[in-house]
Amino acid sequence: MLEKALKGSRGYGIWVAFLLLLVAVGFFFYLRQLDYGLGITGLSRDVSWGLYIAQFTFLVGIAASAVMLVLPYYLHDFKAFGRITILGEFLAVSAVIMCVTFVFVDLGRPDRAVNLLLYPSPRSVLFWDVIVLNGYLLLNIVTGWTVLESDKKGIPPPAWVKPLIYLSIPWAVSIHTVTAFIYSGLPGRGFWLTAIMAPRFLASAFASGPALLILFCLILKRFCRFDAGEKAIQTLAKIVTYALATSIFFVMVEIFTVFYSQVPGHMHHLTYLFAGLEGHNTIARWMTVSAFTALISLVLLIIPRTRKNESLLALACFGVFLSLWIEKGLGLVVTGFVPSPLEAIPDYSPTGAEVAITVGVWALGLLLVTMFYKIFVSVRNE
Amino acid sequence: MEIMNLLTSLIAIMILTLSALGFAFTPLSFLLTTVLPYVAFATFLAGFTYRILSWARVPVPFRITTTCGQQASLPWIKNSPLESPSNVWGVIGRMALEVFLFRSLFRNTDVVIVGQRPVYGSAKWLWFFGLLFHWSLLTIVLRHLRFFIEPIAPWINGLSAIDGFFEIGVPTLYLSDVAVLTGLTFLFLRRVVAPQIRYISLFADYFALLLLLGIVTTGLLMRHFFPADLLHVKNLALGWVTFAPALPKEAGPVFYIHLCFVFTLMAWFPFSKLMHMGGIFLSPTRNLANDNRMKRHLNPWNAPVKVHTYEEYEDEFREKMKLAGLPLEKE
Amino acid sequence: MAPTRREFLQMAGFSAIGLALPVLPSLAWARTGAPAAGVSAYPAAPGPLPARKAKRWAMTVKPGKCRAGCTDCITACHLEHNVPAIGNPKDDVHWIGLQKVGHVFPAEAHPRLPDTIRGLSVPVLCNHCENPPCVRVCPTQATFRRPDGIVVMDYHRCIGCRFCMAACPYGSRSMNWRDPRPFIRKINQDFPTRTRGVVEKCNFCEERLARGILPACVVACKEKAMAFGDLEDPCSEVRLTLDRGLSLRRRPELGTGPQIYYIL
Amino acid sequence: MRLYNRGMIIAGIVVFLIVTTFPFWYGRGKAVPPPDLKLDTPAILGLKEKRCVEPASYMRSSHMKLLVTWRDDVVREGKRTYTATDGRLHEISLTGSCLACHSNKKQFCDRCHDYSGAKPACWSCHIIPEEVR
Amino acid sequence: MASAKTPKPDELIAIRYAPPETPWMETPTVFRPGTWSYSGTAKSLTTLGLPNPRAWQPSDEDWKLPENWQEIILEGFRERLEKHRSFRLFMDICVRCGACADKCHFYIGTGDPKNMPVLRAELLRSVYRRYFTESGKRFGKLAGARDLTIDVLKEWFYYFYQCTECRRCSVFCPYGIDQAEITMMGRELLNLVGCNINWVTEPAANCFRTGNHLGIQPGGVKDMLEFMAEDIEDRTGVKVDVPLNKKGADILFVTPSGDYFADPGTYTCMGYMMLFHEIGLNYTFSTYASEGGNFGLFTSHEMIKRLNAKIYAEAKRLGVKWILGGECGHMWRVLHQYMETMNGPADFLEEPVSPITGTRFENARSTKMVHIAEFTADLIRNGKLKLDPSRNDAYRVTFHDSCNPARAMGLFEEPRYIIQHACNHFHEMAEDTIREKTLCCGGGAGLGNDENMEMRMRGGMPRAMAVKQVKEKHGVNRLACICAIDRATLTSLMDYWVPGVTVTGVHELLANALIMKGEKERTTDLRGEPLEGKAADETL
Repeated sequence: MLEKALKGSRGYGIWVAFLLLLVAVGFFFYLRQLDYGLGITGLSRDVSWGLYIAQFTFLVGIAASAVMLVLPYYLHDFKAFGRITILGEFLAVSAVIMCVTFVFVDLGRPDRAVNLLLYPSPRSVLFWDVIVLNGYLLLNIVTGWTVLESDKKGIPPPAWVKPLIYLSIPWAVSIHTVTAFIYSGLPGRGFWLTAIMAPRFLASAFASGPALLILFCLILKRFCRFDAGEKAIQTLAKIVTYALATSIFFVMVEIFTVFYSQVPGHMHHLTYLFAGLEGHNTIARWMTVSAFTALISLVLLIIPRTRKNESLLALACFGVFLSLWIEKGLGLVVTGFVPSPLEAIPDYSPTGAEVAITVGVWALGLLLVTMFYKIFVSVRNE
Repeated sequence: MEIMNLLTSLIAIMILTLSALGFAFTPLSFLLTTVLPYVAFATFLAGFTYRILSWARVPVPFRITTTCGQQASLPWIKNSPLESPSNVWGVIGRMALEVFLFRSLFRNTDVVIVGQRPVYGSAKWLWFFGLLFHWSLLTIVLRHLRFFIEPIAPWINGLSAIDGFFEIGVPTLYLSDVAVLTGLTFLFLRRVVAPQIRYISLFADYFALLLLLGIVTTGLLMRHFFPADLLHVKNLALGWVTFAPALPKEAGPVFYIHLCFVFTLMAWFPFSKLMHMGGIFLSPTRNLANDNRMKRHLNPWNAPVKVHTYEEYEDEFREKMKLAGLPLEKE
Repeated sequence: MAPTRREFLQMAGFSAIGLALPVLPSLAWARTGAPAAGVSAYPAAPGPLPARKAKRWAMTVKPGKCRAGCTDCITACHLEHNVPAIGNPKDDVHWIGLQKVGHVFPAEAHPRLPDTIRGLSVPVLCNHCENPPCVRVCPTQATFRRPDGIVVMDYHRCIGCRFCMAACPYGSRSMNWRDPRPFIRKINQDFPTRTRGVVEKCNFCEERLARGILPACVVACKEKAMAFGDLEDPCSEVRLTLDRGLSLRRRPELGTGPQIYYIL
Repeated sequence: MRLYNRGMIIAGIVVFLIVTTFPFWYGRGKAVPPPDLKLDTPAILGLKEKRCVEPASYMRSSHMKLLVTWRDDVVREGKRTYTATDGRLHEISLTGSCLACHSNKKQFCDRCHDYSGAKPACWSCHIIPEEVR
Repeated sequence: MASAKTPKPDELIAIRYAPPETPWMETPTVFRPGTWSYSGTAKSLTTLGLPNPRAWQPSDEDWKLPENWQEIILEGFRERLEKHRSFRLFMDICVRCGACADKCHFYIGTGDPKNMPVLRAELLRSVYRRYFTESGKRFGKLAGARDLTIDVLKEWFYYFYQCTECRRCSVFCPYGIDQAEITMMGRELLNLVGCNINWVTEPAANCFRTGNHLGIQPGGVKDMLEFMAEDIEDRTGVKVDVPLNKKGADILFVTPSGDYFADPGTYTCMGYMMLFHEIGLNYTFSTYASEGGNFGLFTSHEMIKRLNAKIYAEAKRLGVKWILGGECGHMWRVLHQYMETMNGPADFLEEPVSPITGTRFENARSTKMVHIAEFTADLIRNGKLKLDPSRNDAYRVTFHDSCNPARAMGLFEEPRYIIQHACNHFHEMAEDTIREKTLCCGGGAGLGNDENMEMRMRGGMPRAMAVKQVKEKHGVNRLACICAIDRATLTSLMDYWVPGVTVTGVHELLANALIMKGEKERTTDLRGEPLEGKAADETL
């Protein structure tokens, strides 16, 4: 089946070449980072995690969202998702690979990455994250690929796949929970030190992932002669709606707790996030965009007429994706570091090289998604 | 029993090991370091060349290219220049894909009968592990050049640095070492486990794999468990290439086994299936362009044959042809 | 009060024992072969002493004793440990720093604090916590807590993931964002530098303790604002200091159990 | 001997021979003696008994393993003394012990490392005294 | 000799892939009825001047071989090693990776390990090692070598006449080792001692004498073509010419004789005639070169040349400009890969140019022979044909790539282009069974005889099952192909495995759709079956 990803129309070729170019540019800057060190990024002593880790966190959510297809289809026999479950799994695979790549490029000593396995440290959440992420990658690639291959052969999938698929359901929850624990288990960072972190992560994941999937389905329908089906897309849209609503609700809960209790250590972070501190308000501006986009998207999704309109649905899904990307892919990580333990208000903005590497990794992921989906569509259209 | 072939090759490897040890612990060790290297290498070079020449002496009478894609025909039909090349550039491309990426093996499928019909599945593990093995073996051979030239060319150090990018242990574990071991193990297990492959396997098939596994294992042992004194090793290797072989000092038994295996492989190479390394380039189904109707190809021994001429034909059927009203050459 | 007498006696005693001990042959010729031993910025003792051992190392700091504008402790530490002076806040690496009281003790700081206290510069360094979050989160055990309480870094193992930096509630850790060597003004050859890509921090001068010498900052402080010793030893200076009155630790509510005690 | 596709075949064989004999012609057959490892530093000359920590042959093949053990002993165990197989005690220190004697890193360590293509990462952190001086 | 009864499909499909307990060198060959072909008759061998003509059958204990048969074979072996680089190379470089093993339709259909191409080649390789390599001479069995005994010869016969030279294995082999080449050598060696099969020698002998496989004499050819012309007039109301042995024609048309004489090939032939008439092509059939197919390909290289020589000779005699070839598989292997080398140069012909469109067939500029699919695709592309594909609406068509046009020519798109313009319902079979990976009909290379029926059904099973899959999925009821052997053998294959699917040539479909000048309203297709939806409803 692999060869199907290597052949395609002119448009496919150009798109793949474009992505490869971005990957190459990213790789070039990564080589420079290897040479110079992580100082090539905008990271500093105070804001020691930035764009890379934020992308990682956001993408874990995208990866986890496959469960929103797998669960209804396999546990509740929701037939409409039968056509696209594999799309979710392949999206998860690509997202996990991006996650792992982002963690890798964030390492100061990538040449020692193997130390993670050579000196396993069960007390470290990061160790567990490596385990669950790779496990999830394996589960999804094996189940997705096997089911698709059986499809191609026109035979039912082998019996051993089912248990793995069932296993992938709690596993999906675990990856985002463990990722949330990376943050929420740190004593000194008031912004992250909240039990609702994992639920918040899951809620936003189940909004952003399916939203992206809807966008992909609409693209496939428009350009690749593959229709996921009205019912599947609408159901997904409803999932996005409720997950987004929940996600917004959780943020409100957080805001209430922090501001009503007035504990400064917690309040400062949220103030910085939404309003800025002492004039440092770049993030706050982004967050304003995020908040408004989320609200507009929510409205578009709740009203059945707009939800059923494909263009508006696409707009809403894009909005959800953008909003949550800003929230997790920009706001979440940096805000945890501001103000710093010594009450400094450092500024962080990614450098050109950092952005190029980030774009490169995204392009790599998109390339994988493209190739996986190409294989999928080729098999399904056969 | 077909398992005999496996056992025999295991025994052969044991004998080789023992004789290597025999060399190591007797005064004969100088043979292994002064005479045998030249014998083995000369055999390799001469044998390889001889085998190529022996193939080249035989003509290719017909253009029997296997076309795996659309021919070049009408201009508006998209052809596959690499699968069905119509010119020399296409052939070079096709050969490059074959040699560097194992194109044909990439097509591999498997078949099982499910519900009373054969079902074809993608079967790329052989391709993957085969490619892994060959590329890592090449890397390892190139890396070993560090023992044979002084000063070491920067590209060799660069290659080693990339290969040893990940800092695993001291001295660092080379990725190519892991890869070659993985590839060989897969190829070996496949031969032993899959009944069909076991059925077709000969002594030589197991022997080649076991010999390579032996070389890799002894190499890894020397790097990571029983370190050899590299100063001596390099001195020895440099001695070979400058035709001043040094007598070895303090090289452990593992080193002798390693050497013995390598020399065996070199000397055996030209007389074995390993000649596929050179043979692939001469394979007429792959190295010919599909330009059969565009250019006339000559067969040097174009066999003289007796044909049935039209005259003979008309002579035999003249009456019948006349009766049918068909035109005739001779009334 | 100056600890001089006790400290002096202690040192003298150790020196005597050191001389009395059978001198390790290798050490002997190692020393003779390394005349550069004296390069160490603050040689506290002329020769090797038996290692200082403790059940629980701790430090007390009296910022009130600090001279205004004095950075001796920082200079000493950074010279001793080859800490680069990169000169920009983004790439900054430091083991000790000076901070305003309000930032170090936000919970204790209030507008009515006397200016004498509010204006103090407080030396901050790794707290060598009893229950260090950085050790908990490290995925490779590159940072770990020794039985004597020192939280050390194994720079050979650190992968530079910076989880520890996020976990440290004191901002005590620094990342080598770039190759530090060009920024080390004077290299102390008795202590390694770091490579780019690893995290580093104060090690309570464990390498000096092993040679029987007190931490560089403690030794360098002319005002004796810092004291160092075994918390489990009732006669140690840190214990004696703590016994005397109220001491503060940074963010004790986090349960990390810092072992730097501030007397304000 | 009649060869078919003569040009290609001969070219192929020539390329094969050139590539496989690379080490022979690359060095132009010039004999390169193994590096002379200088053991004439003042510290070594001053020794009564010229013995390294462990026997020379072991040190030549396995010093990196010893150094790794030393490294872990010091950093992780806080153990700073090494008991050699002959019972002598040594301070565990790359710069303090090894380089104290072998103060000529360029003539000693580097020569052999360059010769065998070993590129240890030690020196990116550990200080070479002669370079500081 | 009574023909063996072929087992039922569900018995045949129960295939065991586990190899036997005994090593292959020690597993005897059993000539089970239904799995082998009758021997070549003395008469045919004599006509062709082949050695050792005699009455015998493979199932006999005594094969009546000449005294010195081993010597003959080994001498022949040596000679071939010196004449064919492919042979020598393929003997030497196989690594027994097994990639080819499950690519062979005979292996898939029988589970007999000696039908794995690798092992079928080892049958020869073991003897090669024993007599032509040092290691084999010295180490014998350890080196995979064995003596040439009568059992080995019989094994060769059984398995080399159980290979259709389809070249599917060579597509997957990392070194391009082509079992067809090895089988051809094996068969040449067998021929040296008079061991051939009748279904090869008799057509070859016929072809040599009468010009075609079936031995039809000149009058017969004319009658058949005229009969077809009448049928055409009956179906379309258009009277087409039957140019035969016509001097001064622009184009000599050569097609396999199966197209004149056997259904469903005749409908394809009618298709050619209608097409040529419609475009007003100045062409001629020939009785002397009345055969495109070449059973010499299944005998020896010399025999290919002898039978093939007639085409250029006839083109020269008739003074045509170039040659057009009909739908045939192995015929095109010969025309494309051997003809000009053997019987060229074709310097008395002109570079082929379509007289209708003016297109120059660059890819045939030297051999000067154009494939009808190339020719017709060009006509359609240039809008020279008026087609009504709805006339083929009763058919749901799939296309079988015949082995030789696929893997020896690379002719994939042209026939598909024609089909897609001639009918509305076209469905490809599974991708691992088409194009260069196409599966053989099971009856190529001279194995399409009835006594071999079980083996044909086994060998054709993978192809049939791929058809069955599209039949079940898309209701396919027509299997199009561009090979006369296919049209003959696929018919029985379909009847056996996939009843309800009929076989058709591509030009039959084209002629059904072709709107001819002056034609009457068609009510039936070429086969006389009612047109349009009436039939379509039934099949669905």
